[in-house]
Amino acid sequence: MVVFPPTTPAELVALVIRIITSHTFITVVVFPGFIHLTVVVIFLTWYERKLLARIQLRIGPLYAGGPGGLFQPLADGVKLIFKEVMIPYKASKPLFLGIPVLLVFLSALPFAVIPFGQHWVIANIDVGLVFVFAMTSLFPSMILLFAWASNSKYPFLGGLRSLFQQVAYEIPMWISTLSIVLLAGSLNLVDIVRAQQKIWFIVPAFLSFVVFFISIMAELERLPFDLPEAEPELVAGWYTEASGAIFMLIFMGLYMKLYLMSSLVTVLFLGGWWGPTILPQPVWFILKSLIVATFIIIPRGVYPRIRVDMLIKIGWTRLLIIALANVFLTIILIGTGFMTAWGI
Amino acid sequence: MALNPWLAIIIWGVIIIVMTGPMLTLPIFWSRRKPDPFRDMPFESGQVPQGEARHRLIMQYYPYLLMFVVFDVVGMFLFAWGISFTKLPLESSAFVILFIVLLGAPLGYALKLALNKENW
Amino acid sequence: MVSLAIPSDIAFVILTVVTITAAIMALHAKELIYGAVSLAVSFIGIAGFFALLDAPYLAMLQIAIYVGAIVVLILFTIMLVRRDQAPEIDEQTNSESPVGLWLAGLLALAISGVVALAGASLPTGEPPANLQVSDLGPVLTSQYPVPLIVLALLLSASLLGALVLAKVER
Amino acid sequence: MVSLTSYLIVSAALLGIGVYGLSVKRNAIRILFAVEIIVNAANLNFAAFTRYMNPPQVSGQVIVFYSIAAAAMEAAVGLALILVAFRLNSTIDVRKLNKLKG
Repeated sequence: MVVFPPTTPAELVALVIRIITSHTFITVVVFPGFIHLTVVVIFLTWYERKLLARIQLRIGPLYAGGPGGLFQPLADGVKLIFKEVMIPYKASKPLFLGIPVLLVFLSALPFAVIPFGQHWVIANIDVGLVFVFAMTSLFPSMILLFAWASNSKYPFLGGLRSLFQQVAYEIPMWISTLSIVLLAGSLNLVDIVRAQQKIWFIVPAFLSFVVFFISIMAELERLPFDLPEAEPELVAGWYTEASGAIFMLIFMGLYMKLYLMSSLVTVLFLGGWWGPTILPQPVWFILKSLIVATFIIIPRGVYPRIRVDMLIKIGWTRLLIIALANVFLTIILIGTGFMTAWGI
Repeated sequence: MALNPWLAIIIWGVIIIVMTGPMLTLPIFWSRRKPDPFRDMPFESGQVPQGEARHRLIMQYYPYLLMFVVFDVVGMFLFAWGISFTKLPLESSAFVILFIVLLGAPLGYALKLALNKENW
Repeated sequence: MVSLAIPSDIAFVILTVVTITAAIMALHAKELIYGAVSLAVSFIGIAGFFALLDAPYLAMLQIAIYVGAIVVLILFTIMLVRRDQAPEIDEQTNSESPVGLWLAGLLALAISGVVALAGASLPTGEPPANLQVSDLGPVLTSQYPVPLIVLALLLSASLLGALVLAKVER
Repeated sequence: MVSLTSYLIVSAALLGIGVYGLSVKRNAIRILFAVEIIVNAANLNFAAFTRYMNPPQVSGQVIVFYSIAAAAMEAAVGLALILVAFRLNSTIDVRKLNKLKG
């Protein structure tokens, strides 16, 4: 029997056991919460290094750092934590120190609504998709503020580029998911995955998948859209002045956002946790997300980057129009009863 | 046990802050802080920075920012309609479709204005 | 059994403190940028109130539109109108007229008084919530379709108006 | 249990802060902040009243939708006006924007 507040040691132990074995505690702390997220982020940094080394035949990363280079991320972490936190002259201290933590916070918080399995979700809320979009829509202002706070020229230029780029691709991203919402009739991510039991939404909404994928490439500032951190022009873009722990937090935030976006693709288009039952549901989900992440990483080894005005022009004139046209297409498909044949 | 999902989100948020906060505060605590004008200089490849850092703004992309605000609103309205699209009769969606179509013309004109570089 | 229902009173008190402090800070912060950041915090507080009032979609709308779009626009404009190195001389208030403070205080007091007086006739108990996010669509399309069209006109007019205003005259 | 009255009082306080900013501040952007705070106070009232109706309804939420959209447009046009004023007069102090004064 669990009593609150506990009076005897036995009751305290019972209470602690009750809390630790509760569904909320397990989902928040172990899976899909903190421990899972940390492991995946560390894995992704290792994975990206290895993958790019294979693509570009870089010799170093193939050998450095213990068995398979697995110790390299740990060594990086230790190095960055023990480095000095440098704050540039005349920088705005509260913003410069606060925003890296907020970046991690904002990219980790939406994982609360991502369903990794039928019951493996922290919070099953009705507005899940809009929650994710509301959180990711805060990134441009964070980046602009961080760039402004560092009081340096390169970060400021990079921050402005980043602002315009993310702003240009956010709208196509939202509008392209509208056809998914039309098909599933819900904003709840669990319901959206459930609706894909018979057929993945990538089939009826292929056009919106293309738009969404291109948009998240731009949102994540991945090549060929990595203008905000174009190394030859802007040193390291908006986080040029970030050093030590600040850099580590920003890095973590960016990789978390990469994982967030790939799991969002999995939820919306690739059928989430559905798969043959030989493997448990979360395994399918993580597998699909990592494959999507691979496809987001690969262009970094292959493509050059494009010019900033071209980039913004593509976002507004091509992607937005395609996304809007796709909404009409979906309306026609649903209106003519084409979808009911597929059991959606 | 049915826990309010919003409470779960708050717990998750607190956990994130509790776990990531020390990653920043501890290094600040143990790192050496002696004011050093050369080390704290903004990075400009070794050059001494000149002038104000925060004032090169590109006006060229301002129209896109305005378009973003407008289409943010449009997107949110469309989502509110999209959830119940399949439960509504098709006729009642006519107004929403008219809403999208009506916004096509200003979008085109705004793009024309924005793409003409002489305007900015 | 441990009661884990959301303690909405605590949330309400925290949100009130955050929202009102941030709103005051938005008007009083020395740097305009910090003012804009506090304004954003105040908006997030209002979003929290919406979430407490069983309007989660509204809360998300508030964050996405106000904090995600309007605050970005405000920040960008602040950075555009900053003078090079000059201190912000525009930051003084109308020192000769503390009337504003009295006026505002009086207004808030008057409204609070009216609310307190009318308190008896206001609904007291919280009726059980059965609102769904999917209820919004029917109301939007069947009850308020004409405002939707007017909104489209408003959006287009203000987009074009702002663009034509902001572009350089030649 | 939070009562309707407490929401109304918070909203009144926000309105007071907004009116104070509107009447005292001279920087055009601060005045815009004050207007936004007032709009938010009104939105809070709508959401509170519609929640405490018996039975609760969503029509008040829809009105807040429109209100937020109108506030967004007001901010966009207002900021464009501030930009133009800054370009013409190189100040955004509303006291000094007095060219129309005879």
